[in-house]
Amino acid sequence: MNGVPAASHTAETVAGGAPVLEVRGLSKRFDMTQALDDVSLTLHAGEIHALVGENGAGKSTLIKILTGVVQSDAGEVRVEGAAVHLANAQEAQACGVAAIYQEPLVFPDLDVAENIFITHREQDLLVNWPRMYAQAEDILASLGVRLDVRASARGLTLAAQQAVEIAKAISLEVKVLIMDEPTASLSDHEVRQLFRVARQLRDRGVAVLFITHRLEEVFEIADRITVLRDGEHISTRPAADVTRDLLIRDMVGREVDQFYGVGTTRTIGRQVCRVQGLGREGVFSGIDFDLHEGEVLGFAGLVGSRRTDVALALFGIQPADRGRIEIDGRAVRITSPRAAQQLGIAYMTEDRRKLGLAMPLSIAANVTLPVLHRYLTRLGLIHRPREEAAAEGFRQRLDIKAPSALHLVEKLSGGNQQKVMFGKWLNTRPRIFLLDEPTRGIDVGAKAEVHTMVRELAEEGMAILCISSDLPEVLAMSDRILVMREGRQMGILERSEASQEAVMSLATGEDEGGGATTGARIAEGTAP
Amino acid sequence: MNARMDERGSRSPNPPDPMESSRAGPAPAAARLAAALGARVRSWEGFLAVLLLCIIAMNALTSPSFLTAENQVNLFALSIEKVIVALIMTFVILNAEIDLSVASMMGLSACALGWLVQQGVPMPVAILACLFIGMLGGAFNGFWITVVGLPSLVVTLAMLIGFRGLARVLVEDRSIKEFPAWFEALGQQPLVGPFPLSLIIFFALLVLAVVVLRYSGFGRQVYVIGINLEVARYSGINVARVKMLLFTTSGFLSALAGILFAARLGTVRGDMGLGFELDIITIVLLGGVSIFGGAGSVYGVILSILIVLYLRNGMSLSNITGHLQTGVIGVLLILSAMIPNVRSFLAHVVRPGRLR
Amino acid sequence: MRLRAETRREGVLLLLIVLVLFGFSLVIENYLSARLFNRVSASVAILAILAIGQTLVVLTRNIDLSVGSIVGFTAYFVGQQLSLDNDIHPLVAVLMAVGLGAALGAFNGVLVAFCRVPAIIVTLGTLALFRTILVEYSDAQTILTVNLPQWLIDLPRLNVVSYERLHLRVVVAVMLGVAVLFQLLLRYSSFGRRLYAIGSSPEAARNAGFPTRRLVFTAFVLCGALAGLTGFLFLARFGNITVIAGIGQELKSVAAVVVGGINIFGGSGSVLGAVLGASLIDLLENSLIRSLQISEFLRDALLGMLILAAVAVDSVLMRRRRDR
Amino acid sequence: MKFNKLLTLSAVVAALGAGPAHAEVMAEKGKKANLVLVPKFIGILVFDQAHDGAREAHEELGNPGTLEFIGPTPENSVAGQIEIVTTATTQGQDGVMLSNNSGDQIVPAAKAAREKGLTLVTWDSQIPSAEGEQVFVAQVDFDQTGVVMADMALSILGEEGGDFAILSATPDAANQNSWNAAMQNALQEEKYAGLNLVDIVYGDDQSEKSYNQALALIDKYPNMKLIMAPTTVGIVSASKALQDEDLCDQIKVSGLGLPAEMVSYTLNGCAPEFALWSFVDLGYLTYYVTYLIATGQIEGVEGETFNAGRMGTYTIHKDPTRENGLRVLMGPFSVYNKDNVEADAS
Repeated sequence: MNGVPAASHTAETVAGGAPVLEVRGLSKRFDMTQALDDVSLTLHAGEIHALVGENGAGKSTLIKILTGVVQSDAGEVRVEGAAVHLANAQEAQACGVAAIYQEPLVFPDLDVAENIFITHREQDLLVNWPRMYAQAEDILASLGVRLDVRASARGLTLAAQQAVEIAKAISLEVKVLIMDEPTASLSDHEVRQLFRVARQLRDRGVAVLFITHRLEEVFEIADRITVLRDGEHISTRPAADVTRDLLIRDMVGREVDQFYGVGTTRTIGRQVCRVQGLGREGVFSGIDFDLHEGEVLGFAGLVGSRRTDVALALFGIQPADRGRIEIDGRAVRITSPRAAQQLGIAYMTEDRRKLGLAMPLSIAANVTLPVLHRYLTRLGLIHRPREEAAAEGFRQRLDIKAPSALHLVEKLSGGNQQKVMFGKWLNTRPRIFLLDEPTRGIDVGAKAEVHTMVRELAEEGMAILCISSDLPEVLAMSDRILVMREGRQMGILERSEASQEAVMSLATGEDEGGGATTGARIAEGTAP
Repeated sequence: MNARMDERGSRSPNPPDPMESSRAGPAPAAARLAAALGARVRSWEGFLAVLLLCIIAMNALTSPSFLTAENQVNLFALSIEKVIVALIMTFVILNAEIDLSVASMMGLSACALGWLVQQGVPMPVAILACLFIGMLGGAFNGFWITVVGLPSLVVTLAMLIGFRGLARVLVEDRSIKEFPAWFEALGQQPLVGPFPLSLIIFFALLVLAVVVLRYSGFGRQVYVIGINLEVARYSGINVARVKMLLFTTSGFLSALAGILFAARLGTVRGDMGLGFELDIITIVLLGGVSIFGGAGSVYGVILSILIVLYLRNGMSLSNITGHLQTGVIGVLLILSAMIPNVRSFLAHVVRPGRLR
Repeated sequence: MRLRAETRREGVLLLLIVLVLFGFSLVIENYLSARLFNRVSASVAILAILAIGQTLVVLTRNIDLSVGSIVGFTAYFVGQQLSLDNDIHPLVAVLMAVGLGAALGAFNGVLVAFCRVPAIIVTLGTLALFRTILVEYSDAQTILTVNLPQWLIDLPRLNVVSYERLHLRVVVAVMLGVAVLFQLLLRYSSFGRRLYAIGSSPEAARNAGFPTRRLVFTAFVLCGALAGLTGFLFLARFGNITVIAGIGQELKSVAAVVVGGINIFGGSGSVLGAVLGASLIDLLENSLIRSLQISEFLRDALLGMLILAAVAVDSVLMRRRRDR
Repeated sequence: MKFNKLLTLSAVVAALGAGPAHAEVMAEKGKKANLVLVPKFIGILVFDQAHDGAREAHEELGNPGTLEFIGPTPENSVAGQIEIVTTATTQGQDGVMLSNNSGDQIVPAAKAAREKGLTLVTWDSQIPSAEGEQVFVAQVDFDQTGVVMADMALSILGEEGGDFAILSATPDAANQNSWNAAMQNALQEEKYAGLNLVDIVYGDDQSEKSYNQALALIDKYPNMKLIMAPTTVGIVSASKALQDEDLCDQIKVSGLGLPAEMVSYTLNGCAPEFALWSFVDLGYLTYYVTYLIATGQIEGVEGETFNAGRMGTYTIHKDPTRENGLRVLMGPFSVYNKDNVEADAS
């Protein structure tokens, strides 16, 4: 991280062996957008090549072309020196190119072993189940992953699903493995394991193309680093030649000196919420905390620590079956989202697409959705002008980049969709705002905006509970941090005593915070 | 912050982000205008409207009696029960559910009416009782779907058999026609101008359906649930209540249609409305309502109702009946669902070359 | 011992069938007799084959509502050919039925898989279309048993194995053969496993580069072929085929599949489940019409409730097990 | 026909028809009337036979108008018939010949047609209340059908009688329901005391359903000796079921059937005796009646006598089986057994 600024922009010949994959002059246009503009890239056998860039830089398009999902307008792809035409996913696979994603696409009804082997084209006509199970066990064991190969993939954690996908790639004997933000949802321990696997693959001679937003990871794992910006190739350098500042400058095209807001001066007000012994059979138990006006309470923990489940209990989606919730000193039972809303509680989900927004509807329709009754006339009809005015207000206040409040949400970028979600819940005028991964999947610039917004809301006196897997983010934003492990509350750290090490030691249950040094990421499994 | 495509979202097969196009510079104004106009004409409703005009023109040319007021009223009256139920079916399918039991409920309500009248129950009481039976039956469906969590296809398939069975239990092999004269007159005589009561009820319900679906909060909730049930749930919408209300209303309107059917025919039998459910669903799907919920409009369904009725009427007037009619409607259903796909397929083939 | 979800579900169905058998044996005299087995098993066989075909399609997150019309069409067409020429070889007749069914299934398959029209729309359309073609083609003539070759007339009475008065009819043997074949196909062939995969996650299937369209198309062709085979057995069993033969079979086959625990949204279920589902439904129906206490008119009302109850019991039991 | 055991009912009819005497009307040929022949539904052989008869009369009478044969689909029979009658009214057809499958549900449409001046004649199956219908061309006397069915049962089962069941069409079929009722009436008589009707079940005129119902009857009533099926679909299905089960020795089938469809079962003893009338003749006679009324040659009132070509002279009488109806009674009933079935099968 403290390497010297690199001079070379074209370090093509440094790492690894022979070039496995060469991309030359690749261009792709979607309607009016030049998604890729004359991009070239070379991957060598046995290297880990990081691909970085902000959202919209063209990383996704490049991956899609390499995996045969879309076809380029111009340029060529060569695998082991031979030009190939990747017309579909199957051909890409045949060429030895495979990809794993942040949210792996597994077949939930099939078991683990089948998920590993089902894509094999050259699979025998008949399935030899015992042999398949044995092989699956072998591969997973070689990855150091313990999974029941006979269990159905439904309900596997994201990390486990990724392990399945990696095992699939290994079983296919890929030459090029693309990892698209694989760490975004993983706990630190799992990230470590993933890195170990990635290096293992590299040592076997696989070229790994590693995409991530986490710069710390780039420096830890990558042999070479390529930066894309606005669909153009900016630089490719050996990792040793790159500094953090240089990388950021390449990515954003400007100097960015800080990500997180510094300590604030807001005052903590009276207590609005108090939770005692909260629990849900078989999910979590013994949660105790209080929450004050103007306070940000961070929720930290590893995969399976059940933080989201606590939020869902407070929001009435999966009501708690034991313990006590007091709002303004009054004991309440929260059995539905509607009841939660009436108590002034809002919950912003981590999964915009599946749980958060009605994508084919307008910004206005989404913003008014939870409190539609406020926009109805006496006859139960929607008062359009009032609805639009409200949405327009949020559009301006939150700086949502859309021509109007009637713009469809599905046509917005991720960061703007995130803002629409903010608007949707702010519109309920919550006093207690539960945020679940408010910055997941949005780029650096949007992140900073979200942080500012959270700070401002707290300053206005809102009580905020923020679940985040971005440890520096939690540390920077929170007044106190509640750490969970396996459905139990491990402790609450005051701002003064909170550090990455302290949080990690609680979250992992170890005395010393294992790998908490380089911006450990800790994450939540999906809600069951 | 710059408005850029979310990398996560972009993995879905959605069309490229238009926000990116604004980044890439404004499109020529003329091109945009043309695109907007094209979208209007090429929309589902536009397509159906053109189709409808063709059918009307053809009917008018081939059959002199087609345009008579009498025929126009008749062609509605002959299928009025189906189109009334098609209105509520639109809501149900928009909500990503289905109700296969509607026709059996029509039969049950009509038979219950006959049975009650035969037992000496006064007509108004009998009518109210039948409407209540409809709500009860709908709520029964709703219970299994919302509380027990069974798929609506399964529940209403079972009740398609069950309600029909109950109707049979009530009338067995008899046919009951002891209705008061005013009731039959209501079903058979014009009430206002040339329009019988059933048509007036249909128009009223039509207006109500348009208003509710397009302009009311409830309609918004129906759409949102159809688009994404989880989003609706996480937004605090009482999904179970909306679904319950829809199925109850579906039962209620089916019962109403059954009563109107009884009034129109003056006689009830156990087989009333047998097989109507498929006709009703065909109308709704032809209207462009997505079988997966969340997309479609009442306007499309209105056009589709007109298309089906006019097509059937035109063919009847040309002495083409029976299976050929059903077959033509079937082909139309498939073709209409295919055309948008063929178009996008062609666009897909043509576009890269044109835009390069 | 840990059982697969499918196995557990099949166990539940078997239990329900035993319960039904027990219940009716209390009500109906001579219920658990060889005679009844012979009759009901032959009736179940026909529905079961249709349900197996439906299963293939439902597994891929599709549905085929046109099977009733395919059954009628093939029964009529093959019946007509056999009436015209009694010397057609039995094997040719069967192949004719299967081939015609497959062709009609292919029509559905092309529209669903390659033209991307939702299956429910396509098959709702072809349900009407195939029937229309049949009526136009048949000119309202009826196929008569008397004109059929003798081997076909004897076929329903032919036994493969007999134990005292317990007979295993050819129809039942054919059904069992088809069931075993497709159970193996679905369990052990990569084609079968990919049908599950497509239904389980179409997005993942696309991503994995499966020839999704071809697989869905094949599922429809096989479903049509099995409906064609059903049509042939229909012809053999009922002999007199009018143009309305097979009406209503589509809903019965869907009911059998649903009761058999095949997820209507694809991805899970088994052939054995479909066979058990068909058995349960047909057994209920056959038992109800044999019960002296239950009037002719009460039967359907009860059947509807019993189907609902079967699905509900299954769903509740399965949920409880999953929670554990 | 000459081989048939004829049950000519003219004596009965003559006794009933006590109206004022009219001179016999001879049909004047070549008058124009557009007529529509409506079967219960498409796809049943007997209706096509009726169509053949109507066509024969159409050509014979030299009607320059049209004869359309339009039927609904079986699954949509009621609504379809109503639609066809309504459309015929709109089209301004001159007459409709209806084999009514809609019971009294057709009445509003039929009345509307009559108001517009259409001639409405029913055949094969009547409008029960007779409202909207001018004349019903009855194939046979419906009360007599019950007696014929009872007689056949008696002749098959013998003096000692036994249990039997009826396998009918749909529970809504008006003519089958009339016949079943008539048969139950006839059974009151002393000579049928041995016959014991145990059940009425419905096969919905579907082969598969009728077949299963027949099998169920066998299991349900171990002492049953006979299945009486007053429907052409039901009778062949029941016969096939019994034959498949090798039970033809113990249980017999009878009812109404087509000789062509029944010949093998009659010869092998499964269905020793059954009855039917000629649907070709029925179509022919119906056409004559409708043509005469539609062209104003007769009015369609009680007591009118007319000549119906090759079939001879008929008179319009009050229908004794209904309160308000008029009918033309065709007859005769043909009862088939192994002696005469082959001759009519071809």
